[in-house]
Amino acid sequence: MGGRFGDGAVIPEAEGVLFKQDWHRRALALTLAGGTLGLWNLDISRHAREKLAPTDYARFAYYEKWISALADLLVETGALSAEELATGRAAGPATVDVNVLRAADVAGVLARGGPANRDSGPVAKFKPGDRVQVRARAENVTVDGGHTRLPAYLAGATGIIQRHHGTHVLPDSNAHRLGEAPEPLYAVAFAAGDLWAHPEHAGDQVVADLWQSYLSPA
Amino acid sequence: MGGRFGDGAVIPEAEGVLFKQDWHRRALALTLAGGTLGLWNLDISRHAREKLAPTDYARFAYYEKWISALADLLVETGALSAEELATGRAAGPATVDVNVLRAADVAGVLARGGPANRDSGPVAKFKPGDRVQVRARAENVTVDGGHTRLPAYLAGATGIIQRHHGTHVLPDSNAHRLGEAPEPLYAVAFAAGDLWAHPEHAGDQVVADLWQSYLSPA
Amino acid sequence: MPHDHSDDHPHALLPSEPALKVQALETLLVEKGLVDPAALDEIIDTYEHRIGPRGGAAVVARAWSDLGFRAALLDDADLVLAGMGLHGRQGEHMVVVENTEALHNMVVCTLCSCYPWPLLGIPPTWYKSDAYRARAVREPRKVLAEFGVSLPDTQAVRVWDSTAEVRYLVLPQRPVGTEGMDEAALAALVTRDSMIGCGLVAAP
Amino acid sequence: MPHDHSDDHPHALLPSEPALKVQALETLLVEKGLVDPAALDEIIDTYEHRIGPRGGAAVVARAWSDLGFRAALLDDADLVLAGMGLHGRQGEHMVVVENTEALHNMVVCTLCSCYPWPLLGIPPTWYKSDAYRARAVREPRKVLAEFGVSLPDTQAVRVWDSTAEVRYLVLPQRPVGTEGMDEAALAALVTRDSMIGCGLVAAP
Repeated sequence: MGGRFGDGAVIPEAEGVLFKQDWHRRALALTLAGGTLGLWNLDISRHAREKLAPTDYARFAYYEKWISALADLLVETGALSAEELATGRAAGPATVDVNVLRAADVAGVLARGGPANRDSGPVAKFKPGDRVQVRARAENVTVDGGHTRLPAYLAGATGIIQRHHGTHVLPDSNAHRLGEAPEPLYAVAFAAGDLWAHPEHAGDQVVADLWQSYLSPA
Repeated sequence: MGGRFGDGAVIPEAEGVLFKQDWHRRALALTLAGGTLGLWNLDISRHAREKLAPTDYARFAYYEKWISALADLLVETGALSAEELATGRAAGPATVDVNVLRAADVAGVLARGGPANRDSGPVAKFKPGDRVQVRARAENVTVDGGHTRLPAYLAGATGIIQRHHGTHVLPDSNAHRLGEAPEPLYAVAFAAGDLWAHPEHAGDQVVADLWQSYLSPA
Repeated sequence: MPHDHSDDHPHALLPSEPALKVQALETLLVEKGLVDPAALDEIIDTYEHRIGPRGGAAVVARAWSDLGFRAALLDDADLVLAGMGLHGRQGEHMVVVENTEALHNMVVCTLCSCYPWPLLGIPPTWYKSDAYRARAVREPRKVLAEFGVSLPDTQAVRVWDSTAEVRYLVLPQRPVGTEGMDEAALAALVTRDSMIGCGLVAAP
Repeated sequence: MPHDHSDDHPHALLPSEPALKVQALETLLVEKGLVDPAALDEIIDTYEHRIGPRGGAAVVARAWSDLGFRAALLDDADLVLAGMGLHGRQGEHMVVVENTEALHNMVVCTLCSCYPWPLLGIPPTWYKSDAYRARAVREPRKVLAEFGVSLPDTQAVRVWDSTAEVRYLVLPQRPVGTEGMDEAALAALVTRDSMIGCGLVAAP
């Protein structure tokens, strides 16, 4: 969606506004609690939102995407059956092996988070200052139609390595349960004039975090 | 939208099905009649549909896009006022200078159509068999966010000139009332393997009609 | 809802129900004298009863029957079709592409819904659908399978994306077992989908 | 409607009204023993009352007040923030980027809505909107204008698109006229938007 035309104004919002509707609270909490069951990882859950039909992705409210993707994942992993979703009645206790988040553990789980860096992986091929070219198509090269974190607006662009973040889990693999496949991750800087036909300002830049396999020397 | 993932199956339809709802008929006829008023050209009307908000473009039915874009164009050109749209009542006869299509002229107008070829324009730089590279971004290079007929999935790709169609009006200019700016138009063939990470078949191709200014020698 | 930009457009002033939207606009345009209701009826009648895929089918049947016609059609379709009265709006620049044992042609418009109206009439719902527009260029064989068409590996698929004002008609392969048939009988075999490249013409 | 693919997804079995959808799912998950309602309340309470932009503001105020802290923060934010208890979910890998006279930083996530939760809480509606996601990378200055921010031509804009698990916090420029203020007073000046790069910190 980065770079898309036709969207309207950005509407600022006061700092105290957190949830506009009560169901937003529940959707957030349910999604976070669902994420701790141990049935999927963060990349799988992002992909589940992206896999919503394009028309649903466009028309659903933010937390509606979350809750819909959550329902899809619960059925996909066998935690719920389609019948249970359709009837709204549990056919019995869950039969999948899960960790159920308890109130007393919430603070610890949130504080721990889920670091994505790993100790080992391929050797870094690039260093800050190197010129790199991004893969020509923003597609998952392993799984047809699969998850990728390469934004379409950067496909084929040339940039400069700005920072080496260390070695991070590759979402293109992890979202499909194909292993973490950690790789060097870099912040790559692109000149606005190399990305857009009508850049606002010659000196402006976009920086994105890109995995080593998305890049080749330029 | 070409190449997008996540859309469902294509549902075949019997040959006799023309209009699924009565308002589809009226929307088609109104749009065609509106197009003969002389207030806009075909490229302007295509751009009006594309300029619908992305969420509207995604959720509107096909003829709903047509009718909404028609309403926008009528107000934009002064044929109708916003007040008239809002109230549904004409404030008086139209004050713009138009050609009103009469029933007796329909057959002739449809048979004549609106050819897009022109006698003169820049010299053709390419001939069948030449390798060309498509512009890196599917953006209008003259008007920020303007109309273009370069599909995003072909941006940056390399193909082979298949056929020279002659000299055709350039939509990127004509859609913005900047003149017809006719240019050589070519059918350009791309190997499926150069467009997609997971092509179905090595020998398959996509051919698109692209204007000379979209292309550079490769 | 994500922030919705539609409020900035005049069309948002119309009723939101599409049927009412059309009706409101038609009423206004007729009142303003910008549209003649009889012309609307005439347009509808034209595409409901006079212009449709039987026009294209007659062209295909003649191309199968007459080698000279076929050669002329493939060489300069505009000239040939104008002579048959099968030219006009959304078919001003026609190219006919021929299916062979080695090559299957298929037509799409990924940017909107461009289609050869004088030969095939108004496009079917699926041709205008997001699914067809998105998938025909990337996975034509999967799309063809949804039409019940399976092509051998030895036959390449060439998908024509109608990005300009050129319109494409597919000349399907003539089925075996039709040697003795006349043009009218052959035309009856030719389906609309086969002229878009989403079907094959079956033997009778 | 264009053909709608949503029927293929299990979520289409839930009520279509979002509030009912959430309620149905919560009821089911609790009945199945997969979710503890008290844990849901605890999560909500955490983000409504304990984790929010005042965390980030305290960090900014200290960085303005203490040059050693500032240097350490810019060098290794994870180490510094973990020491302050401002680390965790959606902030496991933090990078702090500093605004200067020559450079203004701004943060977006074009792919979803990645945001430094331990420092800023849950993202505002606009940060998650299509409009911000689409436009921040292409026309950041027009977006800034909608926040009332206008930057000189001599100041470049660098937009950080949060495409991986690294989260960015903007260290805004300290306003003039705040020399005598202590950390608590400074923190009160720091707005959430300024730490996303969509606002400037105004002098008191």
